[in-house]
Amino acid sequence: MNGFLPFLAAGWMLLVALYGMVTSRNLVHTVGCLAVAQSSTYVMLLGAGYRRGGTAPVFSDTAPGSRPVVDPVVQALALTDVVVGATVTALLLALTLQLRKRHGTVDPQALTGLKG
Amino acid sequence: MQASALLPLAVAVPLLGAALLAVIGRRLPRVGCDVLATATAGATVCCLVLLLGAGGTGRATAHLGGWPADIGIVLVADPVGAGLALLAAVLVLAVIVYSWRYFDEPSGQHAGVFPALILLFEAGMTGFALTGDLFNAFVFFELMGTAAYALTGHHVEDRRPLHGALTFAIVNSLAAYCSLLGIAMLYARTGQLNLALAGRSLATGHGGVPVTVAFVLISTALLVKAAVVPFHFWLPDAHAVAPTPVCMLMSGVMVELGVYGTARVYWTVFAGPGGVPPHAFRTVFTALGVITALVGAVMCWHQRHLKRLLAFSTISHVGLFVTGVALLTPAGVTGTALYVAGHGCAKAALFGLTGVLLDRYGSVDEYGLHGRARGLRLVGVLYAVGGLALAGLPPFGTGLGKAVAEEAAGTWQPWLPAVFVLVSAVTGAAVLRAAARVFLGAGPRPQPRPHEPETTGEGEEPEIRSPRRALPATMPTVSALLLLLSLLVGTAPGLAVALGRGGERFTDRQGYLAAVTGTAEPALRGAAEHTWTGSGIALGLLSAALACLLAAAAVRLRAPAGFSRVVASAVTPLRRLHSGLVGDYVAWLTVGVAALCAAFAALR
Amino acid sequence: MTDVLIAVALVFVVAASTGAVLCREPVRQAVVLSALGLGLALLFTLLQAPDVALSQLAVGTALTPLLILLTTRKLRRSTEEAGEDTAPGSAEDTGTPDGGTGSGG
Amino acid sequence: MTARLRVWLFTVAAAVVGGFFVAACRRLPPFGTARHPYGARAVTAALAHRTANVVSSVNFDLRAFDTLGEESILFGAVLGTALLLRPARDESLSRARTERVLPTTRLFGVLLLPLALVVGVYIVAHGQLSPGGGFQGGVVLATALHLAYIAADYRVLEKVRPSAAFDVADGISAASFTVMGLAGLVSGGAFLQNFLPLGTFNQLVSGGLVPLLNAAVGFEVASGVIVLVAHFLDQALEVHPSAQAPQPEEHPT
Repeated sequence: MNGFLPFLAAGWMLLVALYGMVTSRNLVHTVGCLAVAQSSTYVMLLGAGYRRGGTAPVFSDTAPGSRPVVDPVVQALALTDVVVGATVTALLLALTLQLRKRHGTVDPQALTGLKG
Repeated sequence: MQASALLPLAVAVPLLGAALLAVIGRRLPRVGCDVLATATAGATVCCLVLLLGAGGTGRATAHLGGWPADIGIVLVADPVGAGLALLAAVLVLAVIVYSWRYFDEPSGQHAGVFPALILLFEAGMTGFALTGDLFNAFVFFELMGTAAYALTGHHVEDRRPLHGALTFAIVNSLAAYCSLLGIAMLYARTGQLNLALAGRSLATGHGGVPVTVAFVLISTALLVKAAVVPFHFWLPDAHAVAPTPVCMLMSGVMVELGVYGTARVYWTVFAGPGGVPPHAFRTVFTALGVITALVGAVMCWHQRHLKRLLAFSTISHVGLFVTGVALLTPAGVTGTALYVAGHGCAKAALFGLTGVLLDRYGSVDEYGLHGRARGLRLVGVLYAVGGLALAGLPPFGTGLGKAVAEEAAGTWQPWLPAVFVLVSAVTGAAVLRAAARVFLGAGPRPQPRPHEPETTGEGEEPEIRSPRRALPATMPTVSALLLLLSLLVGTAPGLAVALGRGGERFTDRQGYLAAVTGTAEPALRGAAEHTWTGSGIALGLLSAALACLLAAAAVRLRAPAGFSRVVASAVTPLRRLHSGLVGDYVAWLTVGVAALCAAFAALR
Repeated sequence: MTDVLIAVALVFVVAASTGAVLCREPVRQAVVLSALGLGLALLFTLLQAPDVALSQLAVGTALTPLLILLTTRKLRRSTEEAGEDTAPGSAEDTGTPDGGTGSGG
Repeated sequence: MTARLRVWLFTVAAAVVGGFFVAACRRLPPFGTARHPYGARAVTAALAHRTANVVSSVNFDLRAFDTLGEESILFGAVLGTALLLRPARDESLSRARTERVLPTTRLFGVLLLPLALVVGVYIVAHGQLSPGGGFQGGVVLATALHLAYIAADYRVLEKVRPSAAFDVADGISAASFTVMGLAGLVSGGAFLQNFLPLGTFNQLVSGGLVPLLNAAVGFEVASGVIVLVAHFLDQALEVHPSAQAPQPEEHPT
């Protein structure tokens, strides 16, 4: 397989999410696009840590040293990243919900309170 | 206590305080919450003061978990990093004291949540300032962000805070994910997460596109946090609407942490062979800094919403900080560090005083408040003093920092000091103009301009619910003390010398690497002594005088119609760009990343 | 063989994320995001990252879409309560502001 | 900016960014490379501390400070969501309606709930041995409780998950992580340094602090997610504008 396909996939996911956010007419949709942007970081991280022919870095079944393993560090980073993403999404949705109550809309283009 | 124990304590203490407040806050009376929060913030300040004392002008490290740098996470405190953490801690303490009697906190189930979030914010800032690890910096960046987003949207009854907080959160999180992509790229290249070790590892390669792109992506989040043009759009929207105590923190130190992060990452990782060449960094970031300073100053001058005015003045000062750092000299770093310290205190004081206006009159509109605050004489005087401090009047810390940075900039490009003088004069003048109108009722009442895109600052939700009570004494007192601190930064003997050593340490890659890996640090070269010089004082007085003149002219004189029309046709398009629209801001962020990539590729 | 599977999973993930972005109606987007989460979990399993796959399954396919759905439900309900609209949800579906017009910058 | 100009501007910028990104990726070490210096060091370090799941070792031992930050982010987000979704001054709470549930659905929930709880606890407890750990198990535990909503109705759910209790549990588990870190400092080592016996490799009690930190995160995540979802459910089901409250204001056009 091509040597950098996963990296390209990550880049595409980021750009397409950016596109979604630029054109979004609904803040809930914007938050969903942000979740896609974040998914790109998981793909990039795990892609950087993959090792052809390696197994998961868990030694409960395999004896240590018997087989090469993939990079455990990026997995730990991605795990942290997943938690961060979920919490930020929750906060953003909470803000969106309250915004809807006060502005009567979730269309970013109808929010005109702050400008200049 | 040992410095290696104090380092993690600076993060752990506020975290513990926040958890305690969240658990027992609802059972405590209001006073109990305040005492607990103040004690925690005070303990953090003590911790950082001790750390600076123990570390002296050298570097202190803490290997967390007892692991070496290539396996675990290392915290590193040098005078600049620890000093910035101390500034954050001092401002947090000030903010907590400021909001003792001020803040109408939701009672019952949510008592204690506001100070708990402030303490989490503090932990994020100290952690970010002290960490020596790239991914760890991302984590603390997000911690800072999470607390700040929630705090910005605190007034759920009002419509604008929610809008500002959402914009802030979306743009900042997006930028953080860009950075994480960059971190992953750098990790793929170097196999390191420690800043110094990643830098060492880069030296074995040839640099090139992956390193440039990784640097630009990693900088994205930092530049967004620092509100550098064109990544700055979220800042006025968030700062104009956040509760005043939160603004004090965000403008005073959070934004500056972005500049610090950029400089730290560049010096430790990318400044060496195989990284991003220094001449490219110097050119690109000086350009960014100057553009940011000018845009911020122009926008600041045209605001009538007082908090938004202060927010734009923060942007323009950030431009000056970026310019100072971009010189890549110890003197530039030292000057910027002094400037940041002096500016942080002065800006927090100004926001605090604006909070007094909001508390008394329920408005932060320069036009609407015309002459209404004549009774608040002391507040008015403090406000004017804050404006002068912002303009760089000696002997304020802003003046000293500006003088040192100007001199360092002037040795590279002779025209740069003019930018420093102009920008500080314009931002100071905008504050003085507002002070003259609001507290003195000077000049004719300005006419509203209904056709211009602007945020007025009228009809703000008051932050307290009993407007008839007396003004809490803590509000003006804290602001006055902060102004005094700003003065102390400029006059305290030894501080400039210590930060001078700090500048040398900050720009010393090999020393940082040695400290992290636990090998002997090379001795420091003799650091230059930075103190007040004749030309520095003269330029400081010049910008302060210029600020007074500009303010007087704006209040008293009526500009000829032709001149106003020309100015309006130049400025209105710029103001229209600040549309409050998330989609626009995301597009500008992409443009910024593209422009940075292209600039670095062109200058390689 | 693994490489082919990884490539297939990657293509699915890319397609699902593009779909999630182009799907502008929040409820449907939540469903697509759920599928994206599933695809990512599969990809991570193939990349020998079972820990991440498990948490992606928990968060990406369950928690995030659930929160989006709950938010949309509340948005619709407040539309009904405000009595602004006879057809519940239509304001969100079309994304039209029901309280005025925006200048669009 | 008009919408068209915005898209145009974005497209040009995105093309440039994309070009640079592709160029950069082409010159990175290829996907699947055998060179992972940090990973190799981490595996050695984890085995030295007798932790079978290296990912857990990285999360709770080698880079435990990251997890402290991450867990504080979760804690902050829960506090922040509680703050943002509090009933505003012009809103009131009403009890959710009791809803009829199909008997099969109820049976499904009643059977699945204990099962899911057990699975959740298992995933948390075996984090240092097999894939999974505090975070994944915590989410499963939180989801398990919400089966009560599917099986019965919202009132029953409120009985099995008293929000206030979980708020407190959230805070306590957040604090306990920091306290364990400080214990390492007090016992003469570094912050978050292991001070417990390492135990036997591949046993439930192994890896020193790892299982304890893991459990703290498990509790934190479970209670945090429960509180988060609870606030959203409250908004969706129980919070209404008060009768006399002003409706959302009209926009100036």
